[in-house]
Amino acid sequence: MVASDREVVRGPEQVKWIQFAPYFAVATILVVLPLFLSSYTQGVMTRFLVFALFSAGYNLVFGYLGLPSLGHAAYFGAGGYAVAVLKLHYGTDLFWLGVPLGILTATLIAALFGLIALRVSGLYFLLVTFALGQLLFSVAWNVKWLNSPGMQGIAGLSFPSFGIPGLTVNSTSYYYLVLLITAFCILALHRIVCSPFGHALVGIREGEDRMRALGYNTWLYKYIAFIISGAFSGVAGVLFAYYNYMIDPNHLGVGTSFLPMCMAIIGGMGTLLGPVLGAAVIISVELVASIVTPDRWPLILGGIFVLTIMFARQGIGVYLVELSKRAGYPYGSTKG
Amino acid sequence: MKKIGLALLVVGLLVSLGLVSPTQKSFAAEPIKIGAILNYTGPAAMLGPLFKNGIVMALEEYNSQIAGRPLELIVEDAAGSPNVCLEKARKLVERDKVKIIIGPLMGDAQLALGPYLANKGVLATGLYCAMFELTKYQNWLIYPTTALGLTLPLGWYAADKGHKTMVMIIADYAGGHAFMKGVRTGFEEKGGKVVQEVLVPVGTADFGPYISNLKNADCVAFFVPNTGDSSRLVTQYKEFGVKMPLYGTTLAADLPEHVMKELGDKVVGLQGQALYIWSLDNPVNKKWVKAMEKRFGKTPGGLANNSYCITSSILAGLKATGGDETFSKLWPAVLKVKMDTPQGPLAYTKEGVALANGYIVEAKRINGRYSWDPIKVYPAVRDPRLK
Amino acid sequence: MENLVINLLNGLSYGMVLFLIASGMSIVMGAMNIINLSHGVLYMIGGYVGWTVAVKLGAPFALGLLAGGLAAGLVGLMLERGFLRFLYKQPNEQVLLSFGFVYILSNLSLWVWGGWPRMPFTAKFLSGSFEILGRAYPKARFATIVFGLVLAGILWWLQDRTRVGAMVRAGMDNKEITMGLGINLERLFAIVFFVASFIAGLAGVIGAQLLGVYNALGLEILLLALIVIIVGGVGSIQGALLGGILIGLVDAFGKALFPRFAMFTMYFTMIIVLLLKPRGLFGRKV
Amino acid sequence: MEALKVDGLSINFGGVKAVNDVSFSVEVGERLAIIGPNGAGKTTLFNLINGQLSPTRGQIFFFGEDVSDLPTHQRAQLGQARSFQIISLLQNLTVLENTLLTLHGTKPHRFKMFRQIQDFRDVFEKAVYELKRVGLWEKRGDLVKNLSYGEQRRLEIHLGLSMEPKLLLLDEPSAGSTKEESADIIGIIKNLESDITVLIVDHDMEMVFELAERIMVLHYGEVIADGTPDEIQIDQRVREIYMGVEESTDHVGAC
Repeated sequence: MVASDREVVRGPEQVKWIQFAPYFAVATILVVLPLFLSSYTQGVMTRFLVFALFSAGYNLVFGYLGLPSLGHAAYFGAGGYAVAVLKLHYGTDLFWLGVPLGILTATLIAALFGLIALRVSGLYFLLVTFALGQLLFSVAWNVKWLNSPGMQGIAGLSFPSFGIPGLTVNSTSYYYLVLLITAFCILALHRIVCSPFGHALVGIREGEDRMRALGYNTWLYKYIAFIISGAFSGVAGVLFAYYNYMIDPNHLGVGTSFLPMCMAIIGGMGTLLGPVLGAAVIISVELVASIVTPDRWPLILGGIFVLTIMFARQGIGVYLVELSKRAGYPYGSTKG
Repeated sequence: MKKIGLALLVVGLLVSLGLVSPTQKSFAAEPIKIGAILNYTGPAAMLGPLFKNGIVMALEEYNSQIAGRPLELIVEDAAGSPNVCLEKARKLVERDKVKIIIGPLMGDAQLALGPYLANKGVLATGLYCAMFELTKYQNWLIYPTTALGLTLPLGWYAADKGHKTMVMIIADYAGGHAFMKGVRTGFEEKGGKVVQEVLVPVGTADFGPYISNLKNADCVAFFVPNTGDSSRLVTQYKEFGVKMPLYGTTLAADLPEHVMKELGDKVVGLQGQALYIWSLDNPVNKKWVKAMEKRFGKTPGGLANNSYCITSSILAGLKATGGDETFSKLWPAVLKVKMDTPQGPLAYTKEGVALANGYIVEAKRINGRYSWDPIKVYPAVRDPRLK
Repeated sequence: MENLVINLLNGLSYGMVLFLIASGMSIVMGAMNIINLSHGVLYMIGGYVGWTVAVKLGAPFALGLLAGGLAAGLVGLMLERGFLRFLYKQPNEQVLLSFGFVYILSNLSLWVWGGWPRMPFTAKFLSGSFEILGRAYPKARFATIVFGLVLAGILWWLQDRTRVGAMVRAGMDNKEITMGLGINLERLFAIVFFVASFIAGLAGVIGAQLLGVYNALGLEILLLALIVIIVGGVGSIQGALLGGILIGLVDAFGKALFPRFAMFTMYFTMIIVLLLKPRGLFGRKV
Repeated sequence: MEALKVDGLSINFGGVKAVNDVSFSVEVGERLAIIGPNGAGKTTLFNLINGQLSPTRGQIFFFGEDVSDLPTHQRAQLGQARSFQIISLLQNLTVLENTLLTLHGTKPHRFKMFRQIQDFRDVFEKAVYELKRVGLWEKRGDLVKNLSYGEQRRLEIHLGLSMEPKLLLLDEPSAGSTKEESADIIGIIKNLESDITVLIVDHDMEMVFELAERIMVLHYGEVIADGTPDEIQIDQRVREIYMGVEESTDHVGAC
């Protein structure tokens, strides 16, 4: 369906270094550019990275496994809530505490919800995951312990502390921290996708019966992938809560679940970097549209969705790769 | 066709890059930037333009400049979510370098912004009263008074009418609780007793089940936000033929005259609290209503008045500092402002809470025109928690 | 006792609105495998157009009903012919595209009708209330129950007794066979989509008797429709009816008995059904 | 030794007995063909042996072990391989990827997450070997859906073999193939090592009689004859059934 995951298997042929040029260019921009930007714009880029990570992790289930989850905000929000509850009830924003706790919370919830959701597939999977996410949303809404006094959600969060005297985190350093973690996670996802495990996921997407007959315990594969994806969503949620200064029930609900799905489709699902590109598109369009026209921005965002689907159906990423191929550049083509 | 699609996408991306890059500094006098977070989409989408009219009016009275520095208004969409409001506030503070933010409307959004804006030393305001909890940050202008102070008179009024027991319908969010706590405090001060509190979610489509299950009492008081919830509640209340008298909060703002017209005779006789009505009989108001009608082509309501008064008091403070919007200078200057607004006399306490008049109004139909008529005034209402 | 009856009626009337909005969406999902997230917005457009005709222009309520249905039907038809028909069997793309239209259509109707909500409206002879067990009950709510049951009957008849219905049922079971029988699937799908959108528009006007119309309604009602579909199962009129009534009753009794947890009760019911029957009460394999 | 023993196997679909009280056993290395008219329950029987369906009644023993309750993938681990009636290769993946997935399926390291799939050299080299043997090495990068039907069929059977199964279930291996392709497939199966047990379902009688050492005839889910090809050929009931339905079999072909 989509280029890179299937073409990764290219055997022992030589890899041309020129193929990596675009990646180096993007990496350089991500590292150098923020130094020249205002703290707000650094914040926007932090937001972009967080959602790129969220979406890339989500895509393991959505693009690779082919299961349309509409409830991944549950794990994203759970990570965020772990950080927020630590701050609200225990007064600590220690990074070394928040991150493991957030990932653990997200993973456990994914492990529980996966058992329920994986009893069905296709359209029903979408509906069931939606239902589970909304359940968590209503719990966060109704349970007093999960809300700052007088409001829905938890406010007053801040950048994490590291427990090292003299080290305070500001928007610049937090950006680089998030960049580091996101890059690490995406590399990890890359390893997973290229491994026998990752290929098995694609195999299950394409033909679950056959994979079973080949000796794969397909349910277990789906379950593990679901949990891994939930864990990555949790990481993104933790990073988001520190950046966003607050977390509210909507971060567990369908509105937030919808974002990584949009990003993956727009960028190109079933590819590793598609969701990252999709995150860049959506975050920047949302931002610009609401600045340019505070009351008509939904028209622009909706228009982008429609245009993408009608003209670049496989996602902008895949579309660009194919255009560059047609133009004769080697970029993007990983075929040996 | 494909090329068009791609071209549009690429243009979109380029535009976004262009806008994200830092704004250019001009060599003329630095403008004084004022941020406003108003509702343009979401459940309260109709309110954004009304608030904006009031702000624009206040700015234009100063010819959009103070001490040679132009006044620049930057409007953001609150989209009805605390999280979005916080995002927009960060954009205003960190990108646009705004030192003054007007809005947001909803109490929970204000609480979400509280810690951040306090930390950044920004002069903040609510749009339609604000939460008392914000006074601890010492940077919030709260006009006309706190949420609790606003509805206090309604409690007094209900007790004065001889009601002994009351049922309350409360929108289940920060603002809703604060408003109804005001009614309760006033009512209990004068010996009344609240026998039931019904919490309803914001945006409840069907109040029928709640209304059918109200306990018996002498009267019912409610707060639900926005025109939509309020009008549905009033309509459905009448439909179910409940006999207990109904008192509303923030009425004139939530059910302006054109909405009353649509509600028809269902609304006539409804009494409740309001903070401003265009027909208030004072010279400042008469002049202001004329000016607003001339400028925007329609009679202003409580929302436009509210944003107008807040903005005017800030601008008066700015004038006093000679156009210096630094928080440490502007804050004390604004607190010293005393002025006559269309709503009545305005003065701030040292916590930044205004002491304005509270009005009780009744819906009337005179010569086919529906309107809110003030039937009682409680001057300079004070939140009992203030020192 | 009176309370029980009143709550029951409240649940039923709200449930009927939920049934109407969910039934069209569910049939489109089942028969065409299309997820149309803009279904809720079609409901809202129906309500607004109905209001314009019945209240603003002062025409009879029945005309408003028809106009609302037609307007939503035509917008729906445009969506299907112009966009969704290129996306058969691509559920993810359908999700994104139809959500794009949620943004676009909501914002456009904000432009046309403004942000002020429209009050509940109904036919003249249905306004006011009558007495049940000594309690007043609005006539319009009772009318909603009747409307819902009548439409349920018609839909049932359409599905079980007509040629189009038979083709739809055949299409749900086996697409290849349907095509092999020489049925023009393109036309069939366009008809089904139009009918579903038409019902959404009708639902918008019928629901406006209780709820009025406002801009956020498109998304709110979509979430409710999804809940009903999850409970009732995809692609079945019976499921949508039962799901709608169940959720309507849970909502009414939940608000009456545990008002603090109004939102939670609905989602909780949904999860319980899912745990017992992962495909909903009347679900079939899709 | 018995490779497969089926004992009193039955399954109902909504009241219809698709397979009814079937019992038989297959020796190691035996080649058994199962024939019967359409709807006789052949594919259902395969699904039961393979674990895609679970029986209403009865037991299945694989090399003496009761596998009746094992899921499909565990039976594959024990050494069952199956080619499907409708080609089940992963159409949107490449030939090489299909091969690698097949070879990794029964390996213990298939859950490994942090090593690239082509870094498992032994598996990779086996894939290269298998592809060269089946003559599709040049097309390793092509999507399976772009191969010809015959190529797909050949690849599927070959991949089944590359799992080094003890029992091979071939569901209509000749369906949709030309004469030459069928001959090709017959060649492959004939060349199998003699300790591999093979069950074939096919409508191509030429192929069945060429390959099978023993033939079992199913009719309405029941075994009505079981014997050598010569015995089956003269069996009166089999002749009756087949004369009656022969025409339609030709038309429907693969179904």
